[in-house]
Amino acid sequence: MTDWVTLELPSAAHVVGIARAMAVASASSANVPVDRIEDVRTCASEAVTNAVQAHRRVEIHLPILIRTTVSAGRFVMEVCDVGPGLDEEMRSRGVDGPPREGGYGIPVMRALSDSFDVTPGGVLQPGMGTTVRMTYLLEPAV
Amino acid sequence: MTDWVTLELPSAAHVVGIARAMAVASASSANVPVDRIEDVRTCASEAVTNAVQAHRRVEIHLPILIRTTVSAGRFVMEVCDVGPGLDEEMRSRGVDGPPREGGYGIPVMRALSDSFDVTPGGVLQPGMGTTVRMTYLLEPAV
Amino acid sequence: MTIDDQIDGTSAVLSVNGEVDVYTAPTLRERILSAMNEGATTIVIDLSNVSFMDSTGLGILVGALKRMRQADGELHVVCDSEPVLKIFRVTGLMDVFGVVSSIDDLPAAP
Amino acid sequence: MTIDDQIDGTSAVLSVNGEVDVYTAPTLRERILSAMNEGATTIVIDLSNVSFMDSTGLGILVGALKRMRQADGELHVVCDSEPVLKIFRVTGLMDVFGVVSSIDDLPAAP
Ligand SMILES: Nc1ncnc2c1ncn2[C@@H]1O[C@H](COP(=O)(O)OP(=O)(O)O)[C@@H](O)[C@H]1O
Ligand SMILES: Nc1ncnc2c1ncn2[C@@H]1O[C@H](COP(=O)(O)OP(=O)(O)O)[C@@H](O)[C@H]1O
Repeated sequence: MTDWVTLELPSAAHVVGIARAMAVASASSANVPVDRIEDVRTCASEAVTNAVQAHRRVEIHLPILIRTTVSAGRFVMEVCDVGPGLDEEMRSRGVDGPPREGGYGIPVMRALSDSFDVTPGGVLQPGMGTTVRMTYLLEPAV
Repeated sequence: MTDWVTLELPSAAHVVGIARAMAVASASSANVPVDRIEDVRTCASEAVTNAVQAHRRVEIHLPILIRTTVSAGRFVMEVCDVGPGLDEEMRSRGVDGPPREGGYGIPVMRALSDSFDVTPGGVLQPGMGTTVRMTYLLEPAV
Repeated sequence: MTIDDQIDGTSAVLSVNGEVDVYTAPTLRERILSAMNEGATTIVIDLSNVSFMDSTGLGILVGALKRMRQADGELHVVCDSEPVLKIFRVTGLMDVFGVVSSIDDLPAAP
Repeated sequence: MTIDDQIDGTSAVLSVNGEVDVYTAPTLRERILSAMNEGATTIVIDLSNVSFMDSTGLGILVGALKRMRQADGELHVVCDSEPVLKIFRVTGLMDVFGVVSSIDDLPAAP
């Protein structure tokens, strides 16, 4: 069994800072290299923001979840919601084209993590929502 | 329904720092007065340490839980374990007598919170363990 | 997050402190809009004291840049904090904003 | 938490950095014991760079104080950080340790 550190948050904008603090403290305690800690902070913020907004869009008032663990030499962070789901096209969108007023969250997470995966469904309700999973190598790659 | 921010942690010494970070971030986002934030940090550390040690003493490997909310003008923090329970005598022990190598955790929590209560049982398993509940006034008392 | 502003005729400098995220970004947007409404045609957003900013903040800044350009105004971003610069870099927005590291590096007002 | 030590004959100064809690306190205890084993009869614990300490750290320090006194040695605590001082204060241990705010305030070695 993997030991997860799990934070359940009401789906509201003012809690995103709590998720960042938890993610950074987990990453530090897992010995994520110091120069990657800010990347973890940013990715936690992006993923939790998206989860909160996904709930808001369909007026779901259930909590969202962020959890972390260490597995196979990597720090793993997952953010789960029970929103309407994240479609294929969005997942692989880049930063090309003219500057836009949104749509940078996923490209930022892809750039600042060592792996980025999206699966439908999640820990909270297997048949609903989205789980975003990001990993960070604990040792710098050689 | 009260909205709780809930952190579930494996019962291990290295996670106490994660609980402190979550408690401090929750307290900040709840607008706990700046000069009380360090008290929240210390109390979270004491309560989670006791929970981890209670589990260790009876070799329970279940997670522990720390959760926060705002209720009736107070920031509320609860720490729950499924350990052997905390007896009456310990709850009201002071700091008198010769210096000792332990037993300061509860007096510290009582001194650094605006209310300190212990109830048997908890959120995780109603019939087992201990819930420590501490509150902090959001506005300085007049 | 707190914002100190200094409005001087048609120039405004907004100095942002703290964290810019989905919770605080709406305030940043409002403050930029109200500087525009007060007649600012050159707005400087100083992020030197921002400890954290994510893509929600970027989105607000892109929106402000577009609105300023439509109104023939200018928006400049000052930032010397490494974690904040990184998000401009990975999104390719460094050059779009012409981010400079000090207010002294800005082009003089025309 | 990290600890820098400076052992000079029978005097040892242990400078503690970071957070002292249930996870890191065992290391503090070991480092104090090894200073004693190396013959230190006066040990100074400098907590000036400790950002956080809870009662687990206090317990370690009380244990060390007792052991030093039994061995006719001395243990001094230096601390000028307000959150750390608070925990000495609320437990009534300020005077027990004779906490001073700077290493220069310590009594000269006999
Ligand atoms: N967890 C999610 N659930 C549902 N839709 C999502 C989720 N995350 C992202 N999306 C969709 O993908 C789009 C792009 O996301 P992102 O790149 O983070 O930028 P932004 O959130 O600024 O639009 C969002 O606008 C939203 O439509
Ligand atoms: N959550 C708990 N469950 C069971 N016993 C507890 C719990 N918290 C405290 N205790 C008991 O109360 C005693 C005093 O606790 P405390 O004042 O925190 O000091 P310390 O943990 O240093 O002994 C502990 O040694 C333990 O026996």
